[in-house]
Amino acid sequence: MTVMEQRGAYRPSPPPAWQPRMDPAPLLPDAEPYRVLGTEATAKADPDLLRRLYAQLVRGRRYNTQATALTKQGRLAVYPSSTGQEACEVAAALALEERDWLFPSYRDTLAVVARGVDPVEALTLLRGDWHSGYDPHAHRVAPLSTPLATQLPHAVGLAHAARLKGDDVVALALVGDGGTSEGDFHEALNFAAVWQAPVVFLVQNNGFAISVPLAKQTAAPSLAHKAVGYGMPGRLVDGNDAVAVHEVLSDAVRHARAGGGPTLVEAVTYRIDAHTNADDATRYRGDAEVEAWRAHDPIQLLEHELTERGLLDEAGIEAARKDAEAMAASLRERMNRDPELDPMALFDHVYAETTAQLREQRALLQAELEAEQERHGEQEGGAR
Amino acid sequence: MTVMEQRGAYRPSPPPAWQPRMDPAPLLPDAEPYRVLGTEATAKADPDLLRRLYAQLVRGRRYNTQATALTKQGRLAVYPSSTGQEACEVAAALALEERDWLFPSYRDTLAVVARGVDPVEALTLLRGDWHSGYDPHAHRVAPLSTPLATQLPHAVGLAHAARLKGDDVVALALVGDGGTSEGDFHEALNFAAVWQAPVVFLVQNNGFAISVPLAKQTAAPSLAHKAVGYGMPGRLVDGNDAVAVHEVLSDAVRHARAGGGPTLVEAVTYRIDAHTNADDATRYRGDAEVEAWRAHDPIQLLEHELTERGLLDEAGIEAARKDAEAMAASLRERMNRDPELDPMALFDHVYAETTAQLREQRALLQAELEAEQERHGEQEGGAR
Amino acid sequence: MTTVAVKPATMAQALTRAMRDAMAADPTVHVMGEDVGTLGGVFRVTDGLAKEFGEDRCTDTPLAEAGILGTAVGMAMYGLRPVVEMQFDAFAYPAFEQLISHVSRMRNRTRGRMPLPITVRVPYGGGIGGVEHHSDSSEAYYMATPGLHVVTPATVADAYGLLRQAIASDDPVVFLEPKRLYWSKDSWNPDHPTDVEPIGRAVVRRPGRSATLITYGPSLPVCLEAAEAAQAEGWDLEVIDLRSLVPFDDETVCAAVRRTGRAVVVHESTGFGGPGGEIAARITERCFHHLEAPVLRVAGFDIPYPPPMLERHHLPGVDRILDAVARLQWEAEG
Amino acid sequence: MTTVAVKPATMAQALTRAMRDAMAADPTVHVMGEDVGTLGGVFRVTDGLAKEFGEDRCTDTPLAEAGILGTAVGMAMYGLRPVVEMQFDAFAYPAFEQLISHVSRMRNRTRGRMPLPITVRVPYGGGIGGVEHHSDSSEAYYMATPGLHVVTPATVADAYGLLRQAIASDDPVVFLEPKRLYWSKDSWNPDHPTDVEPIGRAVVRRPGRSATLITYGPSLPVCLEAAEAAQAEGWDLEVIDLRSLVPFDDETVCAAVRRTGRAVVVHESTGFGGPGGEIAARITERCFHHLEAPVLRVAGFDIPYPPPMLERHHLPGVDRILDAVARLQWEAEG
Ligand SMILES: Cc1ncc(C[n+]2csc(CCOP(=O)(O)OP(=O)(O)O)c2C)c(N)n1
Ligand SMILES: Cc1ncc(C[n+]2csc(CCOP(=O)(O)OP(=O)(O)O)c2C)c(N)n1
Ligand SMILES: [Mg+2]
Ligand SMILES: [Mg+2]
Repeated sequence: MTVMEQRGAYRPSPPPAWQPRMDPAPLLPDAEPYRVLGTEATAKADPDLLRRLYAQLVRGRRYNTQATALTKQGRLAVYPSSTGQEACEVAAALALEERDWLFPSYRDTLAVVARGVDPVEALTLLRGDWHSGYDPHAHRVAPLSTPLATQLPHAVGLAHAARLKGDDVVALALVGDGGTSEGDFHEALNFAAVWQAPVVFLVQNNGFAISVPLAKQTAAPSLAHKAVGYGMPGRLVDGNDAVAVHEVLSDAVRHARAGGGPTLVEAVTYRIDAHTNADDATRYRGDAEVEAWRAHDPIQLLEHELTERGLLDEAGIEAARKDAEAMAASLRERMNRDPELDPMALFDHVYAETTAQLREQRALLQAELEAEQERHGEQEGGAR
Repeated sequence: MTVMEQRGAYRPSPPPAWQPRMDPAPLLPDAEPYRVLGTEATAKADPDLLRRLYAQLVRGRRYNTQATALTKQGRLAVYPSSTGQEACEVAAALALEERDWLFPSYRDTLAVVARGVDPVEALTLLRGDWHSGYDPHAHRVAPLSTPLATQLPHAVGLAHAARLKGDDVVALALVGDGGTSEGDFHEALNFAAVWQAPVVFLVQNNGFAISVPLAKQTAAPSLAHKAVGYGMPGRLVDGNDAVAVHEVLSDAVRHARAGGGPTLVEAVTYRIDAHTNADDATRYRGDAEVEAWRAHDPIQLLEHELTERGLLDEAGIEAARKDAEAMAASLRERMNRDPELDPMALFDHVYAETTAQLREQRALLQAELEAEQERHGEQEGGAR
Repeated sequence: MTTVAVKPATMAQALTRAMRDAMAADPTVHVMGEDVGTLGGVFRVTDGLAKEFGEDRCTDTPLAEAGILGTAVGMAMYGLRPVVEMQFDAFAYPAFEQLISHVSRMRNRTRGRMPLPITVRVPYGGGIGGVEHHSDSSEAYYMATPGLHVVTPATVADAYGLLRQAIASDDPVVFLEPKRLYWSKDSWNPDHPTDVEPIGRAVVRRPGRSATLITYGPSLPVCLEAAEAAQAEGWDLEVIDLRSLVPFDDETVCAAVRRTGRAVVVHESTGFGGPGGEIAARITERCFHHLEAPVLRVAGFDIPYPPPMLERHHLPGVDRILDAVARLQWEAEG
Repeated sequence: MTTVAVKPATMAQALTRAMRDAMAADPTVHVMGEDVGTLGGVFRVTDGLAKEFGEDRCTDTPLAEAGILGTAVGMAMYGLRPVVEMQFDAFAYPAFEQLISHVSRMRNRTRGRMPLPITVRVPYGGGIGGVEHHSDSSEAYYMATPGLHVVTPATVADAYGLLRQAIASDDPVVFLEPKRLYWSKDSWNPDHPTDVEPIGRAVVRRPGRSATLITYGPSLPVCLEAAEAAQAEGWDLEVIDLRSLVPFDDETVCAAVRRTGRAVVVHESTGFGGPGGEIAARITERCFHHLEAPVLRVAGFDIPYPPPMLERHHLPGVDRILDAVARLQWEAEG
């Protein structure tokens, strides 16, 4: 049948499938990052929460400096510091209930620790004795994800599965500004919105992906503006304002738990340190920028607020500091012990049940190690 | 240095990096798809263009029915019809200048043909005698892309390269509603916006990705709303209104050529036929929906307009029909000839210079074919 | 394992039934992919599952393979057993990073604490007249990725049995379904449907004394046909169906080769860097002094998969296999 | 080819110089990737290029590997010669679909009309104490993909010469850079910097009569060390540097193996499904009657790449190579 034979009704109206769809306005972020500290909203904040956040921020900063120090002592292979981003890291951990799940990216050991994972176990990957050090199920924290943005679909799948099972569990997934450029970011957010999965995405926009500044990463008005393209709300928050981040994340978590679906949160913050200890940030950014951000330090912002409101005095500051020092001392001490290494473990977890091939290879390595030991023994014996 | 030692200035202002950025409002699409036919805007349309579009639509529909018929005759391995989407296909081709490039997806042979490629060459992939039948450089049409959305970064790269070379060339890339879910869609649009590449993305939202309806593909207010997340304008258009699609694409092409960067256009249309001849659409959609869309047929919409305005009479309709029939007859006739097949060509274009390995394998096949021919000869000889 | 042949079915039907039975037996089994729900898959292999178990158990996903596999990882983390369908071989490539960097490594990464019991079903191979990107044999990529099981049935009974085993496995399994055998019919016993050898065991499909053909999936019927034809030439060919490329059954394969002293590996995948290299090398390492001739390979050419009108020249056929058998240095015997 | 050694440089420096010289000689050469511009790459291999040639010629891209390779395809379509850097081996996986479905096939797809002269630089392999995902040996994936050249230098002179050749090639080249040799120093002649064998030729790095070690990239220095150590055991080992896995130099390899009658293939990549299988299989096919022993393989274990503190157990070292040499059935000789 050709067209000509199909004449008849003709409808110069909007295309039939077109129904006015969701109003995009509520999905768009505010023009400015949401802040609490230094604004009127601060009065409403729960003093207990503020103090908890403060203590955690101080601990968090100390954790960052201690871990960085451990790289210099050769105790960590590498450390991507979250100095300057402690408000995001801590708020992410504190916004979750115990039954919820956290999906960290490689920079987020602090969030992992703040969630309750033993710092030594959180640092296993970066020390290099194994890939992931903690039991993900113990604290409901996924392994640190090195391939950027790949953890986001995991968070969506887990949240979706929990919902299918009838559990009111929320997943919070962390990603960097650079990670938003990956295809996996897009696919994860799309699946989340289509499935209305109870998941919250927190982008820590710290200005850089290694050396690449945000302007080379995206031309969007903000990263939070990506949300509308998936049909979920986008929220923009001052990432150095721990109270604001905590509030925005808690709202998003509550919303997700109540069946309202996913939210994309962009926290505007700054990576004060170099990308990792191995990086030289002076190659791609100036001191002035760093200094400007130092003056917007998340700990000082909160400390100022607490002191102003009479919720914190010198004794309180000192107590927080002492607590942080104790944590650092314990971490230092434990990290200075050599980890126990078992080369045979290389074969133990590749499959649920090992294969004939791996058994052969295991035996080969075993024999090599025995020969090595024998040689050592002989040498030592000879030396005596 | 611990936090405590860093006290000093403190700035409870917006985060330092935060400057008010691009206003998102101009990037957002209209609430309803843009239309020309049946509205006042129609008066401004160029009669010549309308007639050209009409003739091409009629040809396009005939091309679709002819190609579908060829599958039944075993002359095409498969045909993904664009019946119902001719307005998009034709407008895409006509919105481009000769020096511009078209990046079609697997469904877009009609756009390829409308751009000037020989229909037989455009159908090579679907006939199965080779992968891509035409010389991409001859008409500046990239090969049909089967892996969905993968052609989008190609379009961005080509447009970017042209701009770097100082050529005012624009690339127009086609993708389906389903294809927007792929990571490559995201990455391509992001690169395009960051590079301000002269590229236009046309999403033909035809309601389905094989059997999956749009509602399972995205929760966004519209696909055009994705644009703001990349920092480019998103435009929504009635994809069955050839004049509207042509106008929106032409504007976007002009904008890109003038250095204004990329645009995302969503054309709301409908796949009237099944996914391909091999698909059974009754498994996943009802007749009523299809009928509603038939009443919004792109050809009839335009034909009605032209007749109303006295730009088309029965003779004109007949002329268009005859032209289309002639094209179909020639296509049929040429497709009914067996293509020339050269098995040895399998080895000729894998590398610029063949390898020793491929030479060996070529010789093996050559010997096999000779043996085959000998056997045939013997059998025929024996039969005589 | 003896199977009483009672009921003919196609391989596609056996696969459907395997998923159906797995879903009925275990509420944590979820099927997901493009068009697997309402449509029942482009090959109809998931036909009826959405109807019987609901769309939450058999889900049409958005069109994004990395997203499909990536969300399946998350679902598996929460205790589900996702069965993921990749629509065609070449459309599994976008999911490569998820497969290599996560699916294959999560158990090892977490010292066994976070296994990922995911089955990734991939219709693979050519011979169906498919246009570009619809006929790839991608098994070499999967074989080279430690942490994955790579399984491929060649018979209707194995289609059922191996898929049930794959879904039940606590390890991720790449389950390669030979497209051109989807419609192959065979008798099998639906009352003892899992009565097949376990994943990891190869099976002698045809005993023989002259030489051993080692193959899997789509090439098994071709090898059996070649073995029949070889009788006319005086060769009694043994045919081994590997069934599982990982783990690899060295024992069965080497026992056979030691018996016959000659072997040809046959597969559709390109030869260079393909599975045959590994197989030939390991046989040679293990059976060198039993070999009367080098282990030869009959494989697809080292070219991108051809357009449908030329694919027959690429695919290993009976003649090419017999030519290889003829090159097994028989004169050396005499 | 004789190279007058005059100026010591690291492999990283030679690679930088190769790109610099290629960019100076040909305005269509563009370098792109993550952090390649201002930073000069995380390994500093692109150091100075953005400064000398501007950011349009050496471009910091957004963080998306499929996007990087996909836009490079488009740039190549328009006549440019993109040199793409993947930051680490495992971070090339997101670009797999673009590589397999387009980069490797575009020439063939278009009957030669649309070649894609793209060089994909991939720092690969372990031994640098890298954490997970930073030490993969992914060459098996690339080898199994027809349409790609797969090249890997092991010496400073080759780093320069092969990269110049790769960039000049009209075919796509996956250029694998052994990370742990980046800082290896060697003397080379900057006045005849391209004075190396062409892509596709293997080179005998050490002649020997007892057995042939066949290797490439990161394992070459280990093999040379093993050959030195073997002298004490009375073995005079030959060492072949393949340089190019695709195309493969059967001629040089087989000539060597025919001479020595014994061979061991050595690489870091996992053994199963790794390059060694292909290499051993093709040697055996071609040199069966010259072999005194099966071609053996020394490779990484069939496990995900280990954490840094355990990687030394995984990497083929001198002892493991010598153990393999010892298993080459020397007794058979006597
Ligand atoms: C898929 C992938 N590509 C590249 C890398 C290498 N890489 C590690 S961190 C990094 C930058 C990440 O930037 P961003 O997402 O902003 O996170 P941040 O480092 O700022 O926390 C890159 C490119 C990687 N880990 N994964
Ligand atoms: C990467 C990839 N995944 C899956 C497919 C299989 N496939 C072919 S067409 C199609 C649906 C495409 O839908 P859409 O993008 O809306 O385009 P349309 O068919 O409607 O033109 C699918 C899933 C493919 N070609 N490529
Ligand atoms: Mg960042
Ligand atoms: Mg569609």
